[in-house]
Amino acid sequence: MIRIDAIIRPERVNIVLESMAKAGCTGFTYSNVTGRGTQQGVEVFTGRGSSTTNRVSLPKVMVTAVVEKSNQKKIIESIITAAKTSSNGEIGDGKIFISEISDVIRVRTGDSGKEAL
Amino acid sequence: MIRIDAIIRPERVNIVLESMAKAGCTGFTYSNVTGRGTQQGVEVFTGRGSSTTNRVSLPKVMVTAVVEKSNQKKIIESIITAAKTSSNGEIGDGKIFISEISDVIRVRTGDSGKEAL
Amino acid sequence: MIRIDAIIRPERVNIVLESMAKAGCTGFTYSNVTGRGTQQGVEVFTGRGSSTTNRVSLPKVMVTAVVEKSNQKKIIESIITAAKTSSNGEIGDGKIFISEISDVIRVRTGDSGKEAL
Amino acid sequence: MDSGSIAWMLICSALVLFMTPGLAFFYGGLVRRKNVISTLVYSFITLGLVSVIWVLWGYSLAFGDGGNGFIGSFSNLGLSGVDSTDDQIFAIFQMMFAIITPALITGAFCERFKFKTYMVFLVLWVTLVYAPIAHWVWDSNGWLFKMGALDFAGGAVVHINAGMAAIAAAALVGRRRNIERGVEPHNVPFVILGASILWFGWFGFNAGSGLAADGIAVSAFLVTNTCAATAMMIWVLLGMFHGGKVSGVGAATGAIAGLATITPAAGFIGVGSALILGVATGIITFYAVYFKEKVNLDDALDVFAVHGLGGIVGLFGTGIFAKNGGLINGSSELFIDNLIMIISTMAYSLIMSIVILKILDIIPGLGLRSTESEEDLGLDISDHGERGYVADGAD
Amino acid sequence: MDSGSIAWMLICSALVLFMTPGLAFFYGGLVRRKNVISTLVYSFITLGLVSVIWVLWGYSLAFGDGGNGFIGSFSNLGLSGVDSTDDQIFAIFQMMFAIITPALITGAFCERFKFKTYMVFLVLWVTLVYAPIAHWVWDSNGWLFKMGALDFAGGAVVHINAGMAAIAAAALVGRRRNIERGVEPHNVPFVILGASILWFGWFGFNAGSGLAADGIAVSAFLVTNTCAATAMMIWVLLGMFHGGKVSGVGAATGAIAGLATITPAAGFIGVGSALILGVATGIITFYAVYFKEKVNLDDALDVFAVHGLGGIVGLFGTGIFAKNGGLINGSSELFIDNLIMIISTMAYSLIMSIVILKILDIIPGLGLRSTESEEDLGLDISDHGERGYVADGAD
Amino acid sequence: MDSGSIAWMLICSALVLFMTPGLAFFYGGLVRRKNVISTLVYSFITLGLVSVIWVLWGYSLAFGDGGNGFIGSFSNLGLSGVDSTDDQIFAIFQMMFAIITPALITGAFCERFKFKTYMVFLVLWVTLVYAPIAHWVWDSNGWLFKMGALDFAGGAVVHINAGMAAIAAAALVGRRRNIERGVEPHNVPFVILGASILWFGWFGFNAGSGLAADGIAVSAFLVTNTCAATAMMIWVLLGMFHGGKVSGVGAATGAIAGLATITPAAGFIGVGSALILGVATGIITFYAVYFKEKVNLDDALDVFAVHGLGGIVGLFGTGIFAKNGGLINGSSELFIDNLIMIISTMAYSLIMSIVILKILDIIPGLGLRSTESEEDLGLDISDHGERGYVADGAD
Ligand SMILES: Nc1ncnc2c1ncn2[C@@H]1O[C@H](COP(=O)(O)OP(=O)(O)O)[C@@H](O)[C@H]1O
Ligand SMILES: Nc1ncnc2c1ncn2[C@@H]1O[C@H](COP(=O)(O)OP(=O)(O)O)[C@@H](O)[C@H]1O
Ligand SMILES: Nc1ncnc2c1ncn2[C@@H]1O[C@H](COP(=O)(O)OP(=O)(O)O)[C@@H](O)[C@H]1O
Repeated sequence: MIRIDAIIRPERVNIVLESMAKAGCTGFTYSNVTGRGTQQGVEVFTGRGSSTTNRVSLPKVMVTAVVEKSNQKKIIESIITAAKTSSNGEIGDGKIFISEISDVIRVRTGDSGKEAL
Repeated sequence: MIRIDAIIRPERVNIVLESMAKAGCTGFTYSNVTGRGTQQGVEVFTGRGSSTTNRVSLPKVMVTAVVEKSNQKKIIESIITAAKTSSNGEIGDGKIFISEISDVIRVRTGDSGKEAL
Repeated sequence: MIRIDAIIRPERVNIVLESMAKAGCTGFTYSNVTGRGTQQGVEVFTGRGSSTTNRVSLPKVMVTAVVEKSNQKKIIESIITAAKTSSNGEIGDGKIFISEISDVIRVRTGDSGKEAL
Repeated sequence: MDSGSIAWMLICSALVLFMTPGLAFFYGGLVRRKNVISTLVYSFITLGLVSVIWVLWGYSLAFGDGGNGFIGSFSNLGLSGVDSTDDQIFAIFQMMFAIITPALITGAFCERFKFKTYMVFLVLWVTLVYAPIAHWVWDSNGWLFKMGALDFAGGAVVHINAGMAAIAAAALVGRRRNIERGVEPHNVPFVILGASILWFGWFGFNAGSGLAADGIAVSAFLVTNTCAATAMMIWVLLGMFHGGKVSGVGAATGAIAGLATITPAAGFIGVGSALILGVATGIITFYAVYFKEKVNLDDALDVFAVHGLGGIVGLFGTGIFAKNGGLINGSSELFIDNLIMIISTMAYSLIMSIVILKILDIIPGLGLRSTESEEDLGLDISDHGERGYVADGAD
Repeated sequence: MDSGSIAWMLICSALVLFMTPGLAFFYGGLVRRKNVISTLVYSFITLGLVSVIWVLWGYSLAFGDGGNGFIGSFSNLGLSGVDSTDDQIFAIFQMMFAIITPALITGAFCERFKFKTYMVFLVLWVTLVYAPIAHWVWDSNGWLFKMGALDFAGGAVVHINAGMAAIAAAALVGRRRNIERGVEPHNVPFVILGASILWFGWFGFNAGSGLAADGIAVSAFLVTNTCAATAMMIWVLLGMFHGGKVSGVGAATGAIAGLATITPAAGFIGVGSALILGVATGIITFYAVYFKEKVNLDDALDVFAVHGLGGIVGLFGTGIFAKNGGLINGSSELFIDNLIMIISTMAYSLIMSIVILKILDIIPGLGLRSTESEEDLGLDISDHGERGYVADGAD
Repeated sequence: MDSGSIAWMLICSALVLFMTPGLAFFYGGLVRRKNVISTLVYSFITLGLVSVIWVLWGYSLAFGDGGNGFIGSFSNLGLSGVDSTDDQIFAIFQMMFAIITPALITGAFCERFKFKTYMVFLVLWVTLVYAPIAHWVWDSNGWLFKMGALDFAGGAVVHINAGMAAIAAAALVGRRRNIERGVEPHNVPFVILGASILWFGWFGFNAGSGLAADGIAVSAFLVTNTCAATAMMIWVLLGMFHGGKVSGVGAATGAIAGLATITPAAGFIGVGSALILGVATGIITFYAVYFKEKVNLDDALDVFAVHGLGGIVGLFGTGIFAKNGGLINGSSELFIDNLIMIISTMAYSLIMSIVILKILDIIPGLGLRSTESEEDLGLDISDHGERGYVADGAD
């Protein structure tokens, strides 16, 4: 089984999740993260007048889904399509990490492997 | 070494952590996540009167523990027992992902491998 | 490619991130987590007068970076140096988990592998 | 004015001033996390900007000596000549109304309206829309005042006025992006905090509008509370009927609707009439919000449905239930006068707001709408360079 | 009433109204995140529901013309006949007390009490418990009033009353699930905000209870602040003694205990006595909370320990320290009268609250306790369909 | 005092009390999340501790009968002899000023000052610094009072005093660790909430300082609002000029600077002068904060730049613009008197604060500064054993 960790823009989460579900992803988990990549953050005020601090990181959302290998390609594509801000993509649109998972267990039933997805 | 990621109900966290500690887990890390699986979320009001929005995801907690392979089974069982809401389990009780870890390092000492757990 | 998950003290985040960037890390993602290791948490009041509850876990930050294998050592060292509170290290300074990643994809361009880092 | 009334009018003025931050939190809690500062500051900045405008020329335009039926004068620019204690109290108390009215509008266009343009809008709108309408209704030379129309504490001047400008702004700035799935309020405690401060301050708003600590103030206080409470319970019951649950946001919204409604009537009607008005406005505003999705207008926080309709119901209510001159007294004059007031203020506010916004939209460097990426990123970062809450590790 | 007193009583009424949202935040911050809306709305909804009840029949039952020693009358239903300014002020000011008293109870059963049942409970409790006790103590026909018992601003009517109902409710609804490790307050700033609003509003509560802007109001104001401050510092010092640290929640709680304690005494005692009362109640309430785990009663936010005991200490304090008629004056009559007031209101409130709750528990479709899964999920989602804070990405 | 003025002075006292929690939130929002409780409780605890000190001996030292030019007396310890309504009102109103002044200082040393030492500091500072200065300026025997210096509501007593103590404390406690990248306010809504409560309460602070509900109160109210609004807009405009954005925190800070500035002048100047003062102080305080990094002093929340400078500008403004006796009247006496007041209070406050802090620093078991690990962990856990917000799963 494959674990997909996609780091995307917060404002695209709903769209990405819908797109993944359509592509056959039966479950996913996401959370707020902060990140830096090519996109180098924005300036923020420290609050008083105009003394600014350079925040090099930005709020992102990480979506994690464990999927069957056979589904992997379709689901990754569904993420890419939905996460892109414009047809050419913009800096900050995100990154996807793919790794192997040895097993999945469903707490409720104790099922493991594919059955548990 | 093995990495266990268990996604459980927020209200079971304390119980699960105690159960894991008893089963010999020496450390763990957890955080708030939001997720969807078979359990398809609940309806929430958008706030005004009764116009509702279907929130398909729910708050969950992800507990991550890196453990020795020899301990794996015992600890997973301790999670399953503690995370189940009823003896038959309920939809939404959670899911456990298991993967391989190449190495662990303790920052304080620089120890790596089993010693660092 | 290698995935590094470093769990560190919240107050060291800025220092660690700078140190990693200097060591050649081109991107990273971090988030708030709560954890327990050798450090066994602190006592907190339950709020009224002095009835206390033993919170065994503490706020930590998890920094995740996916790096090329060739960079791995340098970056891990940069984390260790920056995360240590004192030259001998203190309990609670953190832990680093290392695992293998099969692939990385950049959403914007669709690049994968090293190119995408 | 005796010391008791001075004490009362000053504390009422302070209470009305405090309503604007209350509104900031009411609105701020309802939006998404990434726009919380923006929404708060839309309201908060009116404390500064409108106070200055009011002192410099707003008061004079609205209530300056020697005005005609439509506008005040330039006689009291910089509050010159406003020296007697009574005049100063009136100028202060009225200032607080001029502050909160444009703040109300921001609920319609929040999460996407450019902040800089908003500041220019504030200047123009207070000058060209608020001051004239306040003059019509509350200045002794105002044509509606002379005609006999009655608006005790601002059903037309404040609520209808803000509600119509809200429609104009929501229409011209357009719908927010990506809100098909609905927008969940990001901080319900703030919504309740804001509504509570508003309720608290509204006693100053309504019970102060008689400009004395007397029996009218007491009666206005009582009916204000009664109508707010009744409308709140209607919202709760209808919400339970439709959704099976008790929405905290719904309860808060219902209360505000009740408060807006009683505003024009507070000095004129009895407690029984307040109960009736509360029921009526509860039903009307609830269903206006309930069915709002049918209309393709993204009045984000329902300014028209709550304040605009509230003001209308309240002014009709005044025409019907006023102890002197209401329909229940067998006289229809007041009812008709108030109908004229409703229509004229609706029309004027809507048209002038559209004109102002249209002009701002085409002025280079201004424009109404944030860019798509600013809106996506959130206006807090885009327009204010700040984040509402810093919770990530690297604080 | 002269204009100064009208101004004073109206602002005091507004202040007491504002205390209920203050309480909402004090309580709301103390519970777990998943129950924040539920806890806020328990209090917030009393603004609506009790206001309506009070206008319709509550005032009449408590203070209606022609009542006997135990209850008012039906003469003033819908506030009919309450037309004079003085009567209206009294009805308004008393309304605010009827609003906050049941809100106080909710601290005992929060995080598990069904919201719908709570709304029915509110109607019954205000009608059958609050109105009679208010009548006994504050109506000129009330038997405790006639006897000579003195409760300046509600030690018995408000605090003991709420404290005993809290015991009844905590016992009948049962302990919360999974709280063995203690419950950490989820938002300490809200606790401090709430306590601050309560303190601010309490000046209206106590200094308004003489119904005039006079020397008694001033003195009541001074002793109120003194007792609150003293009790707060006792809590802080005892907390440091036992825990080595300065709990913000403890400081806030101590202040509230001091405020509850001074309530019945505020109009009758001097500043020296207020210091003594502050020390006494600080120690008593602190240790009551400190040892509460010994009792198998989950009065979640210590309503009895803080308000019930506070009221009792304050009423004894009145009997001892009242400038006219206190034990220090060599007269024991007031002391005994107040003892009778304490016992009778404790008994009545406890018994009636149990009866009401027992009945609600067996009515089909109602019942006191949320299901286990509702409680685990949190009442915000279960009963209100809302989440307090939306912070996850997909906002 | 007539009932109108009693009503006014009591509500003003309540408003000033409410400012301290307002300050708590203003400051609390500006710090990092891990120090929110600590920062809130620095202010909150002054409500308790200073109230008690004031009643026991503070009032007597400041305003006790039979004092000399420099200090009051021991005649009114425990407020004995303070029995008339007028005296009690004065004692109450002045108490609220004694509460907020030391709370202001905490903005300088927050995020690193030991809480226990702070409590001892409070006792000493109110006794040895605040009470004497209040005596000099406001007691009829005080040497500055007698000389003719005018400080209407506390430019010297409150703002300069707090500002100088802030410098002393910031210098002696040293810079915070790891703040090279700047500190981002962790909760901007709290900053705006706090500023709003401060603004609201400041009407009591300034318009109450004439001790009557009269024309001076009205005029003080008007100029207070005008100066606050003007300074706020100057901050907003300068912020836009330098940063291109509208900082919500900047707007709030500007308003507070304007309020501090108008404080000493509020009873003496007209609305035109208030506009000028608002512009002047807006520019001065903005650039003081803007360039503060040039100074190696970690006055964390800019207490000196905002309050100290605000007070100084305001006192000069009084000397210039006072309707009676200001430079604009051709008389320089007041200007010189106020200059003497500025210098003497600056010197006394700075020196005495340094002495007190130095002593506390060397007393075993006390000391000013938290340990490095306490500071890193955050003072909420270290000093209070509490976490501001509990948001992790295991609630
Ligand atoms: N090497 C990496 N390791 C961990 N996270 C990364 C890495 N590179 C990027 N990220 C995450 O992905 C997010 C998006 O990166 P971005 O700058 O948009 O990438 P790009 O411009 O290359 O598409 C970053 O904010 C960060 O959270
Ligand atoms: N394939 C998956 N990938 C990632 N997370 C998942 C996946 N399936 C489930 N989860 C997580 O586990 C949580 C529990 O899932 P749940 O619906 O209770 O599973 P089940 O009913 O199969 O036991 C979900 O809310 C989600 O966070
Ligand atoms: N086995 C583990 N699995 C997951 N997380 C761990 C593990 N051990 C430690 N951690 C995380 O690392 C953090 C630091 O651990 P700490 O007690 O400082 O370790 P040590 O004292 O061994 O260096 C913990 O708070 C926890 O979040």
